Amino acid sequence: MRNLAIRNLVIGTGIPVLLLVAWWFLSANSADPFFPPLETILLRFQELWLFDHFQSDVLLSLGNLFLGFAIAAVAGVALGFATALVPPVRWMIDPLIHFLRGIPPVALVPIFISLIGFGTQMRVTSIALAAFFPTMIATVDGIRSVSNDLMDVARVYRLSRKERVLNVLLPAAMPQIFSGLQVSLQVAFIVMIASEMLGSSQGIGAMTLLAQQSFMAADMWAGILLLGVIGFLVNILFGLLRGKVLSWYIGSRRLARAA
Amino acid sequence: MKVSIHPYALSAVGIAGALVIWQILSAANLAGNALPAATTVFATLASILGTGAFWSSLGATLGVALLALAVAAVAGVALGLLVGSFEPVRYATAAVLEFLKPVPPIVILPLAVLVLGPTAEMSFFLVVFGCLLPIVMQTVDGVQGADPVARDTARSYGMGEGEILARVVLPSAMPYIGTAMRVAAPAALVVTVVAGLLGGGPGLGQNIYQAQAAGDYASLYALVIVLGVLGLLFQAATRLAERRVLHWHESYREVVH
Amino acid sequence: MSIRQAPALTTHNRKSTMAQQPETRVSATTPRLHVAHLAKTYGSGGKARTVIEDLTFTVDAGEVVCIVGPSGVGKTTLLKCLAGLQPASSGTAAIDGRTISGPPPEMALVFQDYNRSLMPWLTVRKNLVLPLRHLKLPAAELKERCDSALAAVGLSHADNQYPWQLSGGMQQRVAIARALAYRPEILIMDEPFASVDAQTRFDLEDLCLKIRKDFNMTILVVTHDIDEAVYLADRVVVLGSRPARVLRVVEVDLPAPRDQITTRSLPEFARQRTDVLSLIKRPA
Amino acid sequence: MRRTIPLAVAAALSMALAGCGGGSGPAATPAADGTTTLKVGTIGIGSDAGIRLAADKGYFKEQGLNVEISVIANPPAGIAAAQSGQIDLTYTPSIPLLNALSQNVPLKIVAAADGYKDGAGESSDLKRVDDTGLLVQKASTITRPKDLEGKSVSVPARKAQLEVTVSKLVKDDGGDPAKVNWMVLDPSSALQSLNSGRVDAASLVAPFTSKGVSEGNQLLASPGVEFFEQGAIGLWVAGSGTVKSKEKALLAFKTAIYKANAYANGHTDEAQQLSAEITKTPLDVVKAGAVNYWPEEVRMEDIERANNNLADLGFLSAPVKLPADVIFGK
Repeated sequence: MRNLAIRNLVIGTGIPVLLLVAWWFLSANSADPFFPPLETILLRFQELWLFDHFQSDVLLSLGNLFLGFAIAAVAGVALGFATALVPPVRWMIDPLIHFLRGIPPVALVPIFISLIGFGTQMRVTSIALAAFFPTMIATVDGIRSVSNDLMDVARVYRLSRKERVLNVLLPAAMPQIFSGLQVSLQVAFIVMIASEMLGSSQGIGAMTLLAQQSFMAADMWAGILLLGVIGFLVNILFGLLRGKVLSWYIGSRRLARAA
Repeated sequence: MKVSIHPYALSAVGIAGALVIWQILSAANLAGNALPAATTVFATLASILGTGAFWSSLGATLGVALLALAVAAVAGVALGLLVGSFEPVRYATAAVLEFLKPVPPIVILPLAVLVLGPTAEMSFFLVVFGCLLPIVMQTVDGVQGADPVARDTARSYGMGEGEILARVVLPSAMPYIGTAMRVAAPAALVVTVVAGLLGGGPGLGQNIYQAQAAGDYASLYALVIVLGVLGLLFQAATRLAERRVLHWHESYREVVH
Repeated sequence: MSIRQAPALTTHNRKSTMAQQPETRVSATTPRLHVAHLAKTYGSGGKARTVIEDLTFTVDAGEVVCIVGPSGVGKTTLLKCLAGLQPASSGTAAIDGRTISGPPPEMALVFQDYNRSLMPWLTVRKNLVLPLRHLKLPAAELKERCDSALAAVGLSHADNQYPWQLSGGMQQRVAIARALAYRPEILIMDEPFASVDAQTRFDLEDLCLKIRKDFNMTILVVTHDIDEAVYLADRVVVLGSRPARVLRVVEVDLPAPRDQITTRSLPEFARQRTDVLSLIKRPA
Repeated sequence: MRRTIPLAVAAALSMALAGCGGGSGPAATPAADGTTTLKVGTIGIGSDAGIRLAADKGYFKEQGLNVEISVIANPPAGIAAAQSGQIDLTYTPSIPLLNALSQNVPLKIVAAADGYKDGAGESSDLKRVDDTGLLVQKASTITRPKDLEGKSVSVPARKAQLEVTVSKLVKDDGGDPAKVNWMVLDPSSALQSLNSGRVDAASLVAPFTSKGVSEGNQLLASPGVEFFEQGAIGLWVAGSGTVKSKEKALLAFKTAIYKANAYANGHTDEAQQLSAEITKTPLDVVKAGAVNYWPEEVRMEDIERANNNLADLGFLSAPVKLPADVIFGK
């Protein structure tokens, strides 16, 4: 048993390290213009992102991402509640919402460019609007699947409307809201990159596309690496937040599965 | 009876209201010529629908999306079975899969365009990249979630490993794979459009880029409407397919989260 | 901090229900709970389905009344009407002569499915606190209410655990503790012990009797278990199906204090039990 | 049975990879009717009239060629497609080409696509010869390129032709191009943004240059011709792999395209008619703009001049060492 655990640990860490080492050495003398040596890529990574463009591009991109996502999250949950709790509102906007979420979010970027221009507002608006739908739809689903028993409890114990919304519906719908938020975060990340690639000369996406268009393969790889790392880290951070907010849910599900 | 009419009436009111607001906003000329009137857009849509170029773009988009989805499904399930069935393989791939999972295909789009050019192959590659990992991960979860009792039962009846895989593990992983496909199918469409829009791959995405670059806003809106309808159809179709394939599995909704 | 004084106790907690009172049935002139010609019909026109048709019974102050009937008879519908969760189609249910039109302040309800009526994201103690928040009690009283309620159900040690970490019986005790901390005058329980094992069930039944004794509550229990009804109740309301109507109200004359072993072995217990059973078994 | 699983996986994977990487390129062997097919990418601008004429007039057919024209999003994408063999030839201005050559992307110049007549730089009316233009609003405080410092200027792509050429204008006027706030905008958004004041200046190509002027903006400078002076700017470029496998066909392409270029230079009306069709622009707007010129040769000195300018402006750390055979067939 113990041997197996050690073997798994060795394999689990060894293979990725081996892959990186293989990349390093196999690419070391690469003359292929599109697959430069890993060493060059890392060097450019350091030169580009850690100093030169950190503030002007990296922070800018991340700021847009989080601002857009935050707007989407708050608006999505709020409108989700309004929609779920007031049926006429739901009937009125349901078909529109479903139509709008059918549109690939990136396809909205050209429209926003034509309407609001190319500045930070456009990027944040695009991110916020595209990321809004998954959260909103998940919130509506979450609220509508809250058990009637819980709502009966809340009424019998005469909880106020505010208490019912904040202390019963919101936490009960939280697992589904978080699933929606996770999708929203992915969408926000994609639209962040797309909005920079389509209508901007600033940001990580714009820098990466520019590197590709001027055939600076090492710079492009550095951009891809940075975007990959950001995608990974943002996901990890979100996972930590989810673990904290939904510890009761994760715990109860683990228990249910073990049973 | 009165109650059941209400929702539809209100839905109609909602759609009509949105169209009216659109028309008024465009008439008010708030955004210059960038917001064409709803009537103009629908007229443009009608004329676009009558051109052969539109249908061949649509065909290119659907062809790339569906072919790539099929390849990603077959390869993803196969890889998922492999990774899920053998512990060493699972540990060997865990780090790479976990790193790549949250990386959307748009990140590697510049590389794909650089190497493959603005081609259908580039779009195809990106869609496979985008759809493969979720399918692999869900299949692995499904294999892991297969009831050990069912496995032991099968083994006690003298089934071989391969037979167990095909008769026990794969069917019990089906709900997970179904979930993955329901997510992957609309994603395939989205990635195809992104590859066209940002990478110049053939299809509706490229048409949108050209409409924007040429300042042909009526076509731009018309194409986005087409994409919205297409997205709805994709979602509906995958839901229907999932229900058909998984009708035997009462609890398939349970694994959605 | 703002002024926090004892009068913050709201109207529905007028009586000090903590006072120890002798275990005698106080037969008041007007019953606490009066159900008169209550009927409930779902839907309308051709699809109409009458679940309850003309129910009449009363519950006196400090009394334990059990409602038994075959399953699917509409017991849960009745409780929802009593708790003000659903309006009656006709007839009335009234507390102290006031018609119930919404959840009455002096009433608490213990639900059948403990795992669906506790908030899984709150610890045991916070589950108890949630219904009390809007009473704006002083912190000390809030704590005292929770402590004594948890002590009454024997869960003082579990107050920081989540409901899903507890066994089924313990979860139902949390639900009861939540009702106790609310200090209702009338406690209604909907098949409260249906989904726990036999031993736990005996414990919870005795807990129910203890509550009545200690807190002088008026308790209405819906159950499909006839033994349980006879063991707990001062009176058993036997319902016939469908639509539900009262077949008979059986007075249970078993000596107090009741005890799982001695009471259940009394010939009187067996006779009462047979009476009720024969009522239900009789073809309608 | 255990072994079939990895086998199935391998099969599925190789299928996927075959689908992705299938870039072996079209075969060089002529089709049954003796014609060779060439896939050519263009970016859909007015000067595409040259290649369109070659096709319409049957010059390609004369040379035994079947040319398939497709529109690509931008020159870098075309270069990527050409070097990977997805297409045989692509249109690109010399600047993206030099960028690519500086990164050792193996490319060869096959023929000239568009450019400026010899002596065009000394022309009295630059806007008649240059299809690029730097536009500002009519009442703008910007009166000379140096004023662009600290202002926002739109370009269709970063580090590409218009940014480079406008940078030279600013530098030659004593300003610092690094102080210009460059914005990437497609031409129609750029024009719209200029009209609404979201950008202070827009650098545009035909037909947007004349469209912008007709909407009441003023032309500040003609950056293209001031940078390149004369010679071929737009080039037909192939990957070196294609040059090896399809040498004959490319020679034939070169012959046909130069015949068409000569015809276009001699028949301005006909060429402008085609330009209007290609760019979906009213003919009068096309006619109001610059008259395109289609060079009939590519000279090393013209390419080197752009090369040195790029290095002077800091877009390249040093001029690209151009291989002697970078121009195909010389």
